[in-house]
Amino acid sequence: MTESGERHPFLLAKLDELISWSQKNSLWPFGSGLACCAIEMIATAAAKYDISRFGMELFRASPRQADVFIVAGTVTNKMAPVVRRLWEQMPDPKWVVAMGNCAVSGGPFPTYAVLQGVDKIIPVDVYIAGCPPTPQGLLHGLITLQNQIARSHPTLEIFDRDARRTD
Amino acid sequence: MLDGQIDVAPVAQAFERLRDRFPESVLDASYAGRELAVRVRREDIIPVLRFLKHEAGFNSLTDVVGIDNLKSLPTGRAGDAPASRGAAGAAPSLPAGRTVEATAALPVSQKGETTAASEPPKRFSILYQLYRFPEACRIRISVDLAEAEPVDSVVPVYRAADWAEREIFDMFGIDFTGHPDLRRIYLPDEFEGFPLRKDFPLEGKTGGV
Amino acid sequence: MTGKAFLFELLIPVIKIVAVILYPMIMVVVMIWLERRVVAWIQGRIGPNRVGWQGILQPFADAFKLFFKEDIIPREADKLLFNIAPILVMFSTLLAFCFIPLGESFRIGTYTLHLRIADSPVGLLLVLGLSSIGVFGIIFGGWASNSKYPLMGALRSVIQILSYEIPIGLTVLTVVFLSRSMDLVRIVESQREGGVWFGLLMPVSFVVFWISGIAETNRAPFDLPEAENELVAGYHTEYSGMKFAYFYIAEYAHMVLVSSLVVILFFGGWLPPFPSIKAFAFLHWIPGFVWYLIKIMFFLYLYVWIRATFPRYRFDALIKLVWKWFIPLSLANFLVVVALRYVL
Amino acid sequence: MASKAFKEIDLNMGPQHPSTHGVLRLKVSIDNEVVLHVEPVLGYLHRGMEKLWESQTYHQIIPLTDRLDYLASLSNNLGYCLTVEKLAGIEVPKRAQYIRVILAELQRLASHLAWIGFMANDVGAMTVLLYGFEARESFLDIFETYAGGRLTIHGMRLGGVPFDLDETVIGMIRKVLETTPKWIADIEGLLTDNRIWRHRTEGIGIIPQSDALENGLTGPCLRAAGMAWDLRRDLPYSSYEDFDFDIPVRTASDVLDRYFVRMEEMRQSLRIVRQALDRLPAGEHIAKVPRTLRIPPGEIYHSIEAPKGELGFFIRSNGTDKPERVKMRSPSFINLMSLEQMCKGNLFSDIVGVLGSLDIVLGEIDK
Repeated sequence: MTESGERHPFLLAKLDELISWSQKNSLWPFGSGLACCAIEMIATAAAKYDISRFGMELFRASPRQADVFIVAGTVTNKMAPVVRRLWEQMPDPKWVVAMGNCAVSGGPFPTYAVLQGVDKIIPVDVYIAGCPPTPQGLLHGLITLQNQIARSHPTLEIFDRDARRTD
Repeated sequence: MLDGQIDVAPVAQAFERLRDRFPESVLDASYAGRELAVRVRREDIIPVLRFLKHEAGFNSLTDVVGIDNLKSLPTGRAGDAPASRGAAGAAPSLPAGRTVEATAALPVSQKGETTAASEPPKRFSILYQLYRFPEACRIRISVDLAEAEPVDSVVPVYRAADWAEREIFDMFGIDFTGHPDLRRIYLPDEFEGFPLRKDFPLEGKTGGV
Repeated sequence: MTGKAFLFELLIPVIKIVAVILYPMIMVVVMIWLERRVVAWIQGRIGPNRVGWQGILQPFADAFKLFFKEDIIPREADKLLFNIAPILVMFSTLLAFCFIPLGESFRIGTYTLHLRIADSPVGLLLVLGLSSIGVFGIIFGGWASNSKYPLMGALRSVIQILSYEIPIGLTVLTVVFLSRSMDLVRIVESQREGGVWFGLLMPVSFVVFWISGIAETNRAPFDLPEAENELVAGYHTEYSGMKFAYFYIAEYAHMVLVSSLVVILFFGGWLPPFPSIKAFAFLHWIPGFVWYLIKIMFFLYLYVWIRATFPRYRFDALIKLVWKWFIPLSLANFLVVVALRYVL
Repeated sequence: MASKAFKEIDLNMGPQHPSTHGVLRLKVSIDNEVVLHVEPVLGYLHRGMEKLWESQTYHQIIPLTDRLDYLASLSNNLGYCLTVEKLAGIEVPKRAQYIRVILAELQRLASHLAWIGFMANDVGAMTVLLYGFEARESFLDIFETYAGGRLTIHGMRLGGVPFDLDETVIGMIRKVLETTPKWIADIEGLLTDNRIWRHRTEGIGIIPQSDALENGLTGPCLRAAGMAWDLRRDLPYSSYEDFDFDIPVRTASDVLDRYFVRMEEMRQSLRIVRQALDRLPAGEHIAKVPRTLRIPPGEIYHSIEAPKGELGFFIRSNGTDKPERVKMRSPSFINLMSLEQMCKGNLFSDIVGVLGSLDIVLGEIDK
């Protein structure tokens, strides 16, 4: 708990707990496969690794209904505006997982066509290394994201934002 | 390798017919096993391919390859590879009209050292990889062209060349006259430069969005 | 006003209203959980099991999350229709539950307690009518999104639902004809009097009604309006947050509604099997409500099973199926039922 | 003109669309769900692979080929290694050739199993996707045990294979040979006689044989058009001539036939693997190849029968340890050209089915 969390009123703290509990247990990924990593993402959803245990199997086809954008694969310069736009189309609160070395840093492609890391265009919450990461790796990344969400204070952040606005 | 055990007759036959039919156009030739590589004049690519397709039975175009010979331009080394006609662009062109019986009839290992340089080597080469089904033999036709020189599109002969030529246009900036839809295929339209040219840096010129 | 009258005239209706909202909601929650678990089981996976016992809280987590999600209205959208659409879909489905009896009527003293909100002699008609109002919500949603995929989804949906209304109407007619009533309670009672479920009496009616019912609810293999692989997410592509949740919940509530109708019309509602045969009298020991729920759950399970098994129909095949097969079939079926009724 | 504009709808499928198998973008114009025109727009995954190769040594290129057709990375490895070996005149030991055949055929099975999953998912049968992937997992386990990678395996080297097949791996392969026919039968049980599946595939996406050849179509799609074209038999490489297998051919050239051809191919692959395991010769598993491999100037084209079709590499060497030019002939790229012809006049819903039946992988198309 951060210091601001301790100052949090009890009721709001409980509400925060509820919200972050629901958010972390219902991370609907955006079914966006860019390259090789997408196959491992599908393998994660398949029988052996079964992402649905965490309530994450509802891969949404529309960014409007998704919570977490798993950038699974190489983001090329041609694709970058599209990725940025898809991210903008997602409703808040939203998270981004950069899956694989290409999304993290351009991976093995230091070329004219590849964006050297997706964090140049959208903010990334969790980075998963690997080329491609194994399904275990992806699950680890998503659980890391869950823990990150569990530590968040959604309502407090709203107040903070309002406070910043009045400044 | 396996090629040694394979009957090369169909390829040799095809080449002889080609040479008889187009004595003017065929500049250079060699074959390795069932693979024949022939260099022809840029202007004659359409009739040559049309002949190969309709009369010699090469019913399928496997691929079209573009090559930038920039690095080998200044020296102009003669091709000395055992199983090929050497670095294509570097291999000096024969004077137009000279036939190549000698090389064509030679067995695999002895060909290559064709002629002395007489014509300046050109910047780009385009290779057309043909395949004959069901005899399973290949032939590679190539043309050389200087910078900014166009070449006739072979789409009217082999439709399979459509995207391959667009790709070469995208990567090398070579103009294919008569191509139905010559646009960039991979890179965005506003991209500057042609990445597979040797003078284009790997990281790109501008870098990033 | 006496205490007793107060109890019966005011309190009970309030309880009923709460129940009629809660009942479909509980069923939806169970259904969402069941679907995800059953599909997972069929596919050799585990399914949600992290929140609550065996993941039973999963639908709640989803609902809370959607509740706290940003609500996006596309700039180019028709705001009024865009906002009305999910409400309309949700409202029409929930309203239909007012006429669905939840069990046998029973007497408390002199007062007969019907386990439904509205007693209507034409309950069946109202249910069918209300459930088709939902199609307006889909059209509005698809149109107002001002985007091509939702529009195509909406167009498909309209054609599909309107086409499948016809065989549904024709098959329902056979039930009405046999029971001589449009009152849903009456229909169940007449199955008790007849001693046999209508579904066994008229299997063709049942099959046509059930398949058309799947099509009505836009479920696989008739889920073309929201065919993910063709139309992204169909008419609700542009919807986010709670509005999307409305569509989502309404779809499941609609499934519960259709399953309830099938059970009432063809499988004797809350009656145990073979209600008039003495040998099966022991089945009466199980309360009617339990029978009713078991049957509904069975049909809901069928929904899931079918979804996990079949590929999706193509649009032309879907329309061919209804116009070339179901409508003639249900028409012939109706004539046969009428003829037999008078001959026998 | 005005009425035409009113009737036609232009749709953009992708680059982010659930069933374009990655980041393909299709510009579709439809009239009442009837497809008038489909134009694939490529390049959303163009990584500049061929340019990158020119700056890598011959050895360093192998792991990069994994990322082309990422559903069949061993086939890419094989195609590239064979080409370089042919160019450099490297003799591959017989045992290595057999191991390569085993790996390549297992990879073909894994690729086809993923394909049937995607294909069925595209027409709405989502359970098959999960079945396909579950069956595929056992192949990935073999690859992981053998070379340490699941998807991008890097399981071949110039001159042979990096590791010998040990008892564990052979045991796993034998086990897979037993279990896979059951999976294939399961999937066929769900699809082959299903009326909806038949309706979605029969007579859809037809391309006449002459056009298929003209468009350069290869692989299962061409075999479904009635041509027994299989490089494993026509131009055998890596000792394929030692094995006895049939080439499934169908004639209707529609989506259903492509499905049948691939399903049968899986059984034939199992046969090949079984034969190769039984006759696995003793010996070295890799030839001695210098770390710094300098290849004298020359050029070569070599192609193999990859799961998607003819996968060819054209390499020109220049005497250094890096190639002057490597061009890849990717089967998906050429096959995709036929999409418009296959889709025209069919319904909008069929586009995804036809696209699925082509079995494209964007990594290979865009390079």
